[in-house]
Amino acid sequence: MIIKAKVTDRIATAVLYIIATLLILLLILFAGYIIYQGKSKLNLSFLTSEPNSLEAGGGIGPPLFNSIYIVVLSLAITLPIGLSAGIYMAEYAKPTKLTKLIRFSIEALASLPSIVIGLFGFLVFVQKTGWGFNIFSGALAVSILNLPVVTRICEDSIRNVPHSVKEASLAIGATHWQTIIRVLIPCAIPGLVTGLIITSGRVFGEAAALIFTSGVSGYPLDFTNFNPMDSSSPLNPFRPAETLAVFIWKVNSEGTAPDARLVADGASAVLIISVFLFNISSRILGKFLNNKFAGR
Amino acid sequence: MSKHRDNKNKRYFKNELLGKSVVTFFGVFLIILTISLVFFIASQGLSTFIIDKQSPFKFLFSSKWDPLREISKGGPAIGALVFIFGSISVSAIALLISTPFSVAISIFMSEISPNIGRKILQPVIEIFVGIPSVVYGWIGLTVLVPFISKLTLTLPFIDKDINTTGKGLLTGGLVLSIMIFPTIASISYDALKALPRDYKEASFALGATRWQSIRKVLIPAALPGMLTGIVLGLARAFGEALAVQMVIGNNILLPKSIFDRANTMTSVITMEMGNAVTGTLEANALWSLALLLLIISFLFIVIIHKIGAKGSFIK
Amino acid sequence: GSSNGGVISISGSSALLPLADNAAKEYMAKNSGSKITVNAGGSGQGLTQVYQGAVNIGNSDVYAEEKLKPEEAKELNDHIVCVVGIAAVVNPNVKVDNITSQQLIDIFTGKITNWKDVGGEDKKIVLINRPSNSGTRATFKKYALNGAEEAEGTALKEDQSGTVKQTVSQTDGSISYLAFSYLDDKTKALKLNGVEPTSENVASGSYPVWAYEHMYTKGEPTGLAKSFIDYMLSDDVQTNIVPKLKFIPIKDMKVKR
Amino acid sequence: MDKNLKIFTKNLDLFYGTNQALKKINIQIEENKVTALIGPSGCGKSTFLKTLNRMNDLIHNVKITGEVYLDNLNVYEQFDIVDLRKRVGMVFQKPNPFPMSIYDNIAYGPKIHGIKSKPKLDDIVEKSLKNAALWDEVKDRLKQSALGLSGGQQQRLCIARVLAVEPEVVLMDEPTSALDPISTLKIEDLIDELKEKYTIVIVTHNMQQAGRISDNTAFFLTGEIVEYNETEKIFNIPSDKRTEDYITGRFG
Amino acid sequence: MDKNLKIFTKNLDLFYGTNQALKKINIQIEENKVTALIGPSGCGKSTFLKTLNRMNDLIHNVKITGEVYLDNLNVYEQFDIVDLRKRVGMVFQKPNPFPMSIYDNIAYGPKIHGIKSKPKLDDIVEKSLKNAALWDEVKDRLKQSALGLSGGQQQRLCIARVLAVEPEVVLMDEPTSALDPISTLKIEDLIDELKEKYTIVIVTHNMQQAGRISDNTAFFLTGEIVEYNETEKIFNIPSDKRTEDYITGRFG
Ligand SMILES: Nc1ncnc2c1ncn2[C@@H]1O[C@H](COP(=O)(O)OP(=O)(O)OP(=O)(O)O)[C@@H](O)[C@H]1O
Ligand SMILES: Nc1ncnc2c1ncn2[C@@H]1O[C@H](COP(=O)(O)OP(=O)(O)OP(=O)(O)O)[C@@H](O)[C@H]1O
Ligand SMILES: [Mg+2]
Ligand SMILES: [Mg+2]
Ligand SMILES: O=P([O-])([O-])[O-]
Repeated sequence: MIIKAKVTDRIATAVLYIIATLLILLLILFAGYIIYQGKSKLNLSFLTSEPNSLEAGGGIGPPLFNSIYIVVLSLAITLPIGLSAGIYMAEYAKPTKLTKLIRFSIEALASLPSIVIGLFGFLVFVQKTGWGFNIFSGALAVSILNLPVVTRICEDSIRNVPHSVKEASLAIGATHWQTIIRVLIPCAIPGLVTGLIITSGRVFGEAAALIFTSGVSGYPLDFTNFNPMDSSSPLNPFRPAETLAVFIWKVNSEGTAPDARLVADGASAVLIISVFLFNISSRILGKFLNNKFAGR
Repeated sequence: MSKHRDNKNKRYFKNELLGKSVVTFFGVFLIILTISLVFFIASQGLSTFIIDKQSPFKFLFSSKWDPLREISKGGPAIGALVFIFGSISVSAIALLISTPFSVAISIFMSEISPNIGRKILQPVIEIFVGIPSVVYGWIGLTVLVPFISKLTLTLPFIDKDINTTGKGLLTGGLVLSIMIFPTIASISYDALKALPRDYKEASFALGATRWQSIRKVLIPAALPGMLTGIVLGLARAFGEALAVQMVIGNNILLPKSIFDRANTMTSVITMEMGNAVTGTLEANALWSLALLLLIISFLFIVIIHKIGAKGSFIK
Repeated sequence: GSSNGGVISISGSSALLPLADNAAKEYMAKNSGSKITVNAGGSGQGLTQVYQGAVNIGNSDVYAEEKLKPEEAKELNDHIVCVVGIAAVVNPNVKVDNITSQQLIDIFTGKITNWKDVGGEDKKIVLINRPSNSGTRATFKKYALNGAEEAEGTALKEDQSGTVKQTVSQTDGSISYLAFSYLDDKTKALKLNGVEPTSENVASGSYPVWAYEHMYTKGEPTGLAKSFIDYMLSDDVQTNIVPKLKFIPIKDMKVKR
Repeated sequence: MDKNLKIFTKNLDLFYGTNQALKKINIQIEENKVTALIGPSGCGKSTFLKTLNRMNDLIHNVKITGEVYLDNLNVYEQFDIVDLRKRVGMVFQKPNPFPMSIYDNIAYGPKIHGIKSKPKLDDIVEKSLKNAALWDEVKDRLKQSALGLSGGQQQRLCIARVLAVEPEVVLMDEPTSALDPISTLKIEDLIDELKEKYTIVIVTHNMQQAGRISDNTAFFLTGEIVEYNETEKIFNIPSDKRTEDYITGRFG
Repeated sequence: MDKNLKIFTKNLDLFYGTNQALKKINIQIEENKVTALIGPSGCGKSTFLKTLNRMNDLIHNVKITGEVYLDNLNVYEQFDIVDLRKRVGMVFQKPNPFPMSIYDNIAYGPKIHGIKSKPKLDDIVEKSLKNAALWDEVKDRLKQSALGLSGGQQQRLCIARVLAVEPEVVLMDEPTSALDPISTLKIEDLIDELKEKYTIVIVTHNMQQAGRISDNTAFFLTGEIVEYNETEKIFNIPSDKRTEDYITGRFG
């Protein structure tokens, strides 16, 4: 009997090891394949030049910039709101109906398909405001997508600060708010930063919510123009623009350039590499901040 | 004395009340945001039934979708059953494929080799989460679709009349299963990790093997958490748009087998919204689909809470 | 060129996007004061938005009358900027080069399901279709299928042009249709009744499957919108960009509809 | 025991939800004395300690009836909570320095209470660290993280942090239970010095420690004070059988 | 102390990574006796206890040298780990019932070891609960969740769970430290009964408990056994100054 149990144990362990190995292999294959397919495009001129629907040799400069720009804008929107809401949920929320409702809202927002949020953005930010497709509307839409995640991250990292530290501050006569601002948030920073970088990665790759808000195409930009009010400045948030992920989708569904496939491969490789970069930097930064705060 | 009071009030305002009010406002803002989302989507989505006087019953249960059909040929039809059925079945397939692997991985990470789990698998899972859905779609289209196409052509038991493009329910389900795998895996990993060490220790101390402990003690104890992960994975599969749209074949007929082409709610919205004229029945019907998606995703949350409540009953 | 400052926005047909986009780039390069934003979104959106005044020019693959209510369409001014030709395409492995109208109709209505019935080898025909609101499909249905409706129960298979190209190229036995701008050696364009689907044949009138591409304005165009549409019709665009993108210049057309 | 009363309570009851954790506590705590609270786990020692600086206000389903007086003022009615906590400092079981520099840990309290001048802060930091017998060990590394200190040093840092806001009463909840014997001794010595200036209330599970450092001892059992007296009497001639049982280790 | 040896160790060293937690432990544990392990926090009591049923195998960076013998067989070489743990049961500090019914908790072990017959299981459950002095309290609610029991009942349930697999040795790591006085007494009585059939090794931080229930006592300090002797001798005439200091509460 014991022998049988032990054999089962061995078999189960072996199976689990095999599955784990397969998973790792799958990722290596997946990422390796994408990067391999796109490697001929991994050069500076591809990364910086304009897309071209007429001839081969177009690049992904503006879409790449737009993706980054939307990440920055949406962080600028979600961080203050998400941090505030996270502080509220972690520190002030009493177990009342209101709290329950907020909690439900966070969960509901988090579970909404991004295309539904895209349509909402289309209706409200694009049509009702009369702005048309524009980056800012896109940033707002992905912010809605991201807000519950950011709120959760902020709430969790504040909650993860040891209770003893909070008690210490209160026991000295600090108000609750002073404790939050001066002790809890600084303590929560390592967790916050890692979480935020990872979610930024998700914004970077989002497409469905952006197709209907920031649009699927842009117009030529003047990368020497830093006046955000000027319509040809890349910093102008009220211009239509395609992000890298949207660009891949578009090239795939209606690309006319002769090298459309290669361009999509190259852009995918860039996206995958960005995901790696987001991950690695969050790890490194997280470790660094943790060490810094732990005084090592 | 009263000056002292004043100062004190000012200080209290600055050091506590102001901050508290601001964060409370943003907490409440989340409710407002959710309500306005529901309101706007509903206001569009309901006009199909209120303004265009279409039957909600037909919308849900008829499979004839042709919003532009001329009056002479029977007038517009907006039966969404094909899409609803497609969304459900493609998510179900994804879940069936993904769940065993995800749960296995979570067990591996928490119980078999926490070291490999933390150092290798966790980053791997995070990267899988981070890969944009268009990339999944693109790989699905360029690698999986030709592969499945070959399969449908060569395998003897597949009815060649159905579909040999390689696009279809199975392909969509496979792509989705990779996409939702990290969600399920990481949540069930958390559920396992959250179990007190006690359970494992107690079981080992009684002479149970590792697998016995996992199967008889740990999995039952972590089940509510795992189910939550599975429902969230399902929700994610249900809501995914582009990756599915690229590989499912977008056929407006009920699929005859898992190799057949199908369509989903998200997919048809993605493809047709741009060409629909605002305010027409066609556009309104697409909004109704969006409303339906919203309702279903809220349902998922309710289900998760039911599971959670059951879980807390055990504890 | 004439310096003509101002800002306009254009949106609509995704088929026309590359043309409008490239022309706009050229135009702005020549007229540094002007800003033209071109967006896709679909013909439906283009028509809606130009009617609502949200954009200055709405691009469409189809006549406004086919999408909007008659009283709405009346307010719009049509500017035909070029012609798009549409070809039936098959997977390169299909051993058929020519097809008759009747055969095409039979295939798309589900009467013929094997290539051997149209002179090819014994191979199942895989139909790949476009959404019912696609301009390409409307044109193909009208001029290649003579308006024939798919037989009840036959699949309506949806996809977008780029995906159609990709799918046809990798699915043995498949058939679909694409605008000329998507044609390359990944798919094989079929002769229709012996006529090759080329721009020359469209222009001469011997190849019938084509449609006008429209730029709509609300009322008479003014300012930059007017000069841009004029530019679209100028030789600059018509002899350079239009043929490069495999559209057919208006002035080449020896037939009219 | 009536002279120099610093704190006293009147019929203090405390409920966590419906669960009564303190029952009719009446205790009088003398100024500049060390009062020890002993009793088995869960008897309410920590809970009682926290009623004195209203740390229980943090927990929402707590209900308190009865009164607590500090210098004859009702702690729950006549005090602003910030003032109260400034006057009644607290040291916890596990050292809990903030993850900041040693200097910032000490300066935190004074800053919170409005002191901004750098020289003044420097002064307070030095004085508090000296009072907590830590100055010599850390004076060269004030800018380094407090988390790099040893457990015993951290606990003295926490004491210094409390002293920096110039409290009158210092509450200590098992301050040495996480420390090694040598650090424990240092803290015990420190407590002995501090009682000259401060009133100290200390919870300990170590009977011998209570015997060594306290002047008065209260024995808690399931939320009640069974016996309260001079330490010497409690340990040598306990008047209650349960006290005796506990002190001789019959349970707990 | 040489007759009826159940367990003995030879130069047992244990390292967590590079940190040595046990140093040259040589101890001889007598059959059907209660052996108490005492010492300050972190001295290695729990660590040592776990070497006896190889629970340390769960932690990956543990390195063990030296030998442990059970019935003259080397625990690390001549035993199958599952057999070993069946013969050497363990009760933990915090009661840790599985989140299942009372019945299933007890039946878990026998089932694991291959017993499937329902009547046989019923029998074992009843016998074990009786042995753990819990039967009367729970016999009417065997199908209810074990998590609904009180702390003391849970701990007895855990003991019953161990007894159900019929061990020879029972290791207990501070089994009463989370319990109230009355439950503690019940468990102490139980231990007294159990030693007729089982060999018991118990870690306790409560010196008086060690005095009350054990036959032999080992005093641990920073990973070493300072003194090991009959309990009476250890408490009355300790031969080592450190033992005396500890027992009289000078530290810890
Ligand atoms: N936040 C809380 N919510 C509910 N009950 C609590 C809470 N804190 C403590 N209790 C309960 O109140 C009682 C007294 O707890 P308290 O922490 O004061 O005991 P203690 O004497 O300090 O014990 P220990 O020596 O273990 O620290 C216990 O029964 C405990 O379970
Ligand atoms: N898993 C582990 N990894 C690394 N070090 C450990 C681990 N477990 C215990 N230690 C260390 O080994 C030493 C002995 O620990 P052990 O738990 O055996 O002490 P103990 O005598 O049982 O203390 P207590 O009375 O607090 O339970 C301690 O210094 C502890 O920090
Ligand atoms: Mg306490
Ligand atoms: Mg221990
Ligand atoms: O250009 P389309 O309308 O066929 O997408």
